[in-house]
Amino acid sequence: MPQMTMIEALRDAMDVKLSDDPAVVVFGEDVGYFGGVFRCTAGLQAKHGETRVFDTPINESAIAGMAIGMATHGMRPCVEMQFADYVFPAYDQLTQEAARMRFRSNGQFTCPMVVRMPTGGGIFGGQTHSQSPEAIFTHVSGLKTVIPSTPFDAKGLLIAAIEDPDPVIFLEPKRLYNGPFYGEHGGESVGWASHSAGEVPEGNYSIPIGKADVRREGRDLTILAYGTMVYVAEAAVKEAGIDAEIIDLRSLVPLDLETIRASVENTGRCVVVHEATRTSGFGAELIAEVQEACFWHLKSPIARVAGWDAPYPHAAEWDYFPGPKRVAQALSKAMEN
Amino acid sequence: MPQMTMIEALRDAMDVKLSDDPAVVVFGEDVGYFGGVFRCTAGLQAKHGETRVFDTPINESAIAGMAIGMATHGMRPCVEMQFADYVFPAYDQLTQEAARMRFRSNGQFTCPMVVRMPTGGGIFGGQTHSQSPEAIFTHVSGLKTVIPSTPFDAKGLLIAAIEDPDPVIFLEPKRLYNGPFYGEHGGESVGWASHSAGEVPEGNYSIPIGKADVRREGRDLTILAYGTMVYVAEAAVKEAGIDAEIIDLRSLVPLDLETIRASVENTGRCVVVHEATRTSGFGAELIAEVQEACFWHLKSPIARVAGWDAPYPHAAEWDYFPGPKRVAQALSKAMEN
Amino acid sequence: MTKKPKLTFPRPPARPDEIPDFSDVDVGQPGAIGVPPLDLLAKDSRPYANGLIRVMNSGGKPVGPWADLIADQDASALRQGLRDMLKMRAIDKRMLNAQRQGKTSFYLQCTGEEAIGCAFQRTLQKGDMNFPTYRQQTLLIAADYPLEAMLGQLYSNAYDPLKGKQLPTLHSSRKHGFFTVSGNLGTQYIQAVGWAMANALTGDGGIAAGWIGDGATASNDFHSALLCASTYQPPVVLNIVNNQWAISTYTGMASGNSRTYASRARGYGIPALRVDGNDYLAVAAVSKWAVQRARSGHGPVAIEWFTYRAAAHSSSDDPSGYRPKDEAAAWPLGDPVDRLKTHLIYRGEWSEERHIQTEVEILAEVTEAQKKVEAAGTLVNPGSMSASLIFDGVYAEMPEHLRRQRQEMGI
Amino acid sequence: MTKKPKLTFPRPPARPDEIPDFSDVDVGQPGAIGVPPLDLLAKDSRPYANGLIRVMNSGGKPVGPWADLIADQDASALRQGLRDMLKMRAIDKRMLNAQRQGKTSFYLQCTGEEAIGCAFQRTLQKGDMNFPTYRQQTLLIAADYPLEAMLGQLYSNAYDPLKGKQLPTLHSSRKHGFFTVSGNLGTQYIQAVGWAMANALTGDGGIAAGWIGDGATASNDFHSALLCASTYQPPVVLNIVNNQWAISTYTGMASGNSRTYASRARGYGIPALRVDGNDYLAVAAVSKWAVQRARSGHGPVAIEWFTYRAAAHSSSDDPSGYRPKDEAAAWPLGDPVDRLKTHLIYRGEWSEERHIQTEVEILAEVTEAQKKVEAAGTLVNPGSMSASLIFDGVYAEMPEHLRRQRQEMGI
Ligand SMILES: Cc1ncc(C[n+]2csc(CCOP(=O)(O)OP(=O)(O)O)c2C)c(N)n1
Ligand SMILES: Cc1ncc(C[n+]2csc(CCOP(=O)(O)OP(=O)(O)O)c2C)c(N)n1
Ligand SMILES: [Mg+2]
Ligand SMILES: [Mg+2]
Repeated sequence: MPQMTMIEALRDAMDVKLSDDPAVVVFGEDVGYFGGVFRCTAGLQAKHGETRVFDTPINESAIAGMAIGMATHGMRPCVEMQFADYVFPAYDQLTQEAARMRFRSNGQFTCPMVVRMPTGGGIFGGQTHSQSPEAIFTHVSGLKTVIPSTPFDAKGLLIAAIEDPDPVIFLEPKRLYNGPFYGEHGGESVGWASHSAGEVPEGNYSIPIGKADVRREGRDLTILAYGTMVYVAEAAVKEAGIDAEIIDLRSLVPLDLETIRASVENTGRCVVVHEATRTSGFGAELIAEVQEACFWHLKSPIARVAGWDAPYPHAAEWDYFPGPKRVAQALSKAMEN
Repeated sequence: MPQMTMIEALRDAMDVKLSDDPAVVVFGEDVGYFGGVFRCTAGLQAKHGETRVFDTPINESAIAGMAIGMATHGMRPCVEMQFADYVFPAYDQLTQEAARMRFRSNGQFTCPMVVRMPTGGGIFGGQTHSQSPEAIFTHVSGLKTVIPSTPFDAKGLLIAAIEDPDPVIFLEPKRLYNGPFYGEHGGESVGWASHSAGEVPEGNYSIPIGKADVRREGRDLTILAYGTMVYVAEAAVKEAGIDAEIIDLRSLVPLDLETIRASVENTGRCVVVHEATRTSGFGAELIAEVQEACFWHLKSPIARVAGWDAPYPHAAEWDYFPGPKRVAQALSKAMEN
Repeated sequence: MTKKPKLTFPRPPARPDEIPDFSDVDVGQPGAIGVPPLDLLAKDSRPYANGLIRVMNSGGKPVGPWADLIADQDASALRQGLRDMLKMRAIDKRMLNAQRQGKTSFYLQCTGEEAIGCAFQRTLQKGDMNFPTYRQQTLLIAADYPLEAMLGQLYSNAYDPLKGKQLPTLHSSRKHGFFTVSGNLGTQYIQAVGWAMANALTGDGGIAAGWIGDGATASNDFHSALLCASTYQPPVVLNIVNNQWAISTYTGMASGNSRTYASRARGYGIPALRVDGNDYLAVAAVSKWAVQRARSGHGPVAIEWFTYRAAAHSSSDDPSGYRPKDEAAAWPLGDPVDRLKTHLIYRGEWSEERHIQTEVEILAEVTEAQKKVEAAGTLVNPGSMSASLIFDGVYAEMPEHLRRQRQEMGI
Repeated sequence: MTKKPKLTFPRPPARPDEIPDFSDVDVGQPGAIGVPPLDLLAKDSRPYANGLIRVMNSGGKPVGPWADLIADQDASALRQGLRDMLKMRAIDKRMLNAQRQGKTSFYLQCTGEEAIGCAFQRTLQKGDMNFPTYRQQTLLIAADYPLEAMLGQLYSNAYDPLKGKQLPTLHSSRKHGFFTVSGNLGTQYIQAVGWAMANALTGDGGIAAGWIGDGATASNDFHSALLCASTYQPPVVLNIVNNQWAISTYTGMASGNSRTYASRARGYGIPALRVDGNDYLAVAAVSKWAVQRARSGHGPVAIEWFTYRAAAHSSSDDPSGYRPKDEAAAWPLGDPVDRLKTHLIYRGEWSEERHIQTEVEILAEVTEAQKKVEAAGTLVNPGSMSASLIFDGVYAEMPEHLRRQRQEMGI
């Protein structure tokens, strides 16, 4: 099976869909000729032509608005926001328009579109190239929010997202583009080439949106994570020496509550991890759901480890990033009771 | 003491600050000559002049952006978004700019400004005149988010917000503009004139941002609510016949966790109520904090009653609105264990 | 020449207690402006963008080259136009009344602006798509949208094609080329551009028409629409309905120092025209030209329809608080119904008697439909909308959490 | 003339393996365009917005009325300008190097655009405020911003006035009239308008200057800035730096069918001028005119500075992937340093020798400062930024939840 980085896997997903379905178009800032600042669309314009893969002016709400016009017409746009930090001008179009089309027109107009964006920190990008805005999308009914953590999942989920009849926010943990990241800034960098999840089948396959993946089975505690934090959780589990179950959510909305519930009922303990700022982050939603679903099984409070409630600070990035040490501490503390 | 509606109380707060402080300016769509579609600024332009109170073009990000320019210069703009549903185009300016100025300039530029907006449903406004977007602001560090439930609080909090050195999102529950609303669509409408909280002192007074108000003392259960839901909670408590403590949060960020903790430690039960859609709503944050702070005191799972995860449906508004019946059910259920 | 910097605050020509004053409005002369070639460039469109294209003179006689462009329109087509406008007016009258009686929560008239949507729509083909605002119900009327559907939505009852999910007046009918109206101003404008791009990419032969009010030209989406239309050159007609007011705010707040909205569009490199929107013949002629231009691959075009919002902004609004009561009557370009009527009479194809008779007939038709539709329920007498519909259509397939919530609701 | 609607996709004049081609760029003639009155109106600004204001001819001789406007600038002021530009160039050189050595995470040059910020800044007064992008470091240089502060931020060390909170290159210095640069394109443009409104409302005598790149003119805030400036007429100079590229995207993507960015601004009713940004004298002259206009109460003005981004977009970018390697050399308007040098030599106030000597001196000054600042830490050798600073300055007063988080961090 071919070995791919996450960038290659995403590109392959778009390539497959561009080849499969003439309704698919790909566009965004620097996405066409150049192939994207992270190279996710490199070669696609040369292969599929300028009418299928093209550049746009620097206006994120225009990108979203054009995509909505095309999607309601019947096409399947898959657009890129250069960084998740730049999606905010498009927030109105995405949440008040794309998300609402089907409902407000009683099904006359629907909006099958994907909005890809690199998310998360750890690349010394400062406050405007590091943010994780998933929670402002998970709050919005009508949107699905997806975030892969492996090349295999990235391709399968992106194909599923493009084929989905509804708008999908597709977050790409940029720290995982080239390899897994275990949260140690100074640590050795490993590429996807030497990781089993870097094996990516050719052609069309998809991973259903809404199914979590149990990345590690364990009996003592359940860790809920997604994106980069899945690896940080793995590192923390090693560090703390606790037999934790790690669930990679993959899809935040819809959420695979069944998998979560089964695990927490079993372990009785739960730690939630994300990189976004803590207050009103998606971790809050997870805790709310878990405590409601599993209250009588809980042996200790559900803990969350998250980005501090501050802008991503350029120089203090590694004090900000919720690394394995902080997660390990939370694990140990959760085991105290 | 004068008796005021919430509209009059808000107007009075702006009037006081416009008189007090030459740096204060008030602007927004239809805010100047006409005095706002909800009349909150009626008469202020005539009294203070066009350079202090003025109309704007219909562009919410421009309103926010101009306010930021003025605030960083040293003025204290208090601007209106005509409906909270129309704040989304300004989301980028508010969250990436206003909220970040102080931090990113290391204190050289600061942003004392207030963004007022009518929020919530119950006026047959359909999906674009009814939304409650507080959670997309509470997630953003650097912003404060405030929501009064009485004329007295509205004036005191708005003055505090205008005097605050940082940007404040000021949500005004439009269903409370003219009187308390207990959640029964068909119910008798009561005005503020006959309610004790309609008594509003003249002149300058303020209510500290970050202090909750215990609206009803009780021993069996704690209800966390804000805005319109405070009254719905009151009605539900009557309906369920439970001795619940009702806490009106008033400020979501910063949150008065001490008051909440003291209450829940006492009652051992907690129900969280809001009108915004459930998933990733501010209720999730409340539950996350309460279960962490009070885990060992909890006798039953923390419940939340919230808007369904759907757009506000025009005709089915009263099936959507989390009314006293739904809240009462949650109270009773919480008492079962 | 040196002075201190001071802000300007655009003001309307008159406030409530003043005398209406449109002396600054230069209405030009009917027939004075020519018909440009279909492949008109922005740089050559200055006279069209800064002038005002008019066809009928005060006696109802069509004059000039734009009149020639639609000389083939026979009287029956124009009588149809008149009937469309009268139907709209009858609906506005009846439904405002219904709102006053508490039978619906909200209503919004388009009085004075009827010619624009009515004449434009009749130039479109099946498959073309309008991206309207709440004030373009005329597009539906002229697309022969069933009265039951329109009124049904206004009453949110069983006749409502949207099943009560959306506000009255925010209609949607894909079949009638009427995109689902948003409550958020401006958003549809860039969507129209995206749709037109899909027209070009799929080669389906259709075009798109964006609609926006003068006030909403201030929105960001106005900018992004003009920008992307200029860049990609899709087949889109970008309509700006300048009715002088945005709720209580005078149009000067959005136009600032620009001469016209058309000239603002021209700055984006899009050819633009400015047209008397109360002149049915001018609207018909320019619409025909613009739609043909877009369809035949000459790219986007912008049209400023110059008109006046004669009624209140909506049923929630009372304009006596911000403008003179009699301002509409002072509008120098008259009333679209009166003017088309005058033209048809001038042409010997209509009479005062037929007009009155037609008004009566149409009002009867609307009233009858209204009675029928009201029988299915109004706000004072609600029909039975199913609460479970709240969870339908949020997604194509209902996800687990919505299923749980529906169960919690007990249905 | 009928064809099927097809989309256009603007393309640069040449791609990597092609020969640079600026034959479509009409550079006009130095001295050909006059100096308008300070109270120039938008409608009268067409020749300025569509033309190109130039002062120096190829021999370095200043010609025409704009030259006369700054005839009072003595040679020492111009030598200062040259030194400013050389200093910027030395910093760019040293710091790109430092980035390549891993001493800082990110760097961004402004090569080829030095004249614009350097000459503009020298026309401002204390109290005026620039709202720059990341590519206007020249404004700081010409405001005599201390090298230690600038380099300190690039290294995020103890010299950093922002204490490591913000990215290198996103500077901020209120004292030097340099607003905190945002990473989000465009946002500063409407803020500049707001600041200028505050200038007018408080009567403090200051003005604001907004800055934006050609690519970012596509942003919504460009629109809202022009709109609000047109409506309220505050004392603001709206600068557009058209350097032909936005990362890999050619300027045609943002300009679409508009002739110039200046003409787009003119569509908003704002008088606009287009200027050779590589001609220090042209920049100095037009800046002087524009700043005086704004300060003396004649309202906003927009200036398109026509230039070329000679370097990569940033240290993360390699332009050989999207444009010919030698495109910069083919730019018809030359290099700003060369041209000012030529002028000073023409004037008998400079020589090749002095130039080389000055370059050496300035490089030495920068290198020395760099060594000093590097001693306080770089990315490979980090200084000790306190982690607790994360919680400082999120709010004026630290709220309880941040205090708890700081405790949790264990500091
Ligand atoms: C984004 C947004 N902001 C504000 C509003 C509130 N609003 C509704 S209609 C209106 C005035 C619109 O005026 P105009 O565009 O001229 O259209 P007209 O009503 O005259 O047809 C306003 C401000 C809104 N619906 N959406
Ligand atoms: C809102 C937003 N979208 C996208 C980006 C990513 N980005 C950074 S610089 C840039 C190109 C800007 O080009 P231009 O405005 O011409 O300025 P220049 O770099 O040429 O000086 C882009 C797309 C951003 N910073 N902000
Ligand atoms: Mg209007
Ligand atoms: Mg550029």
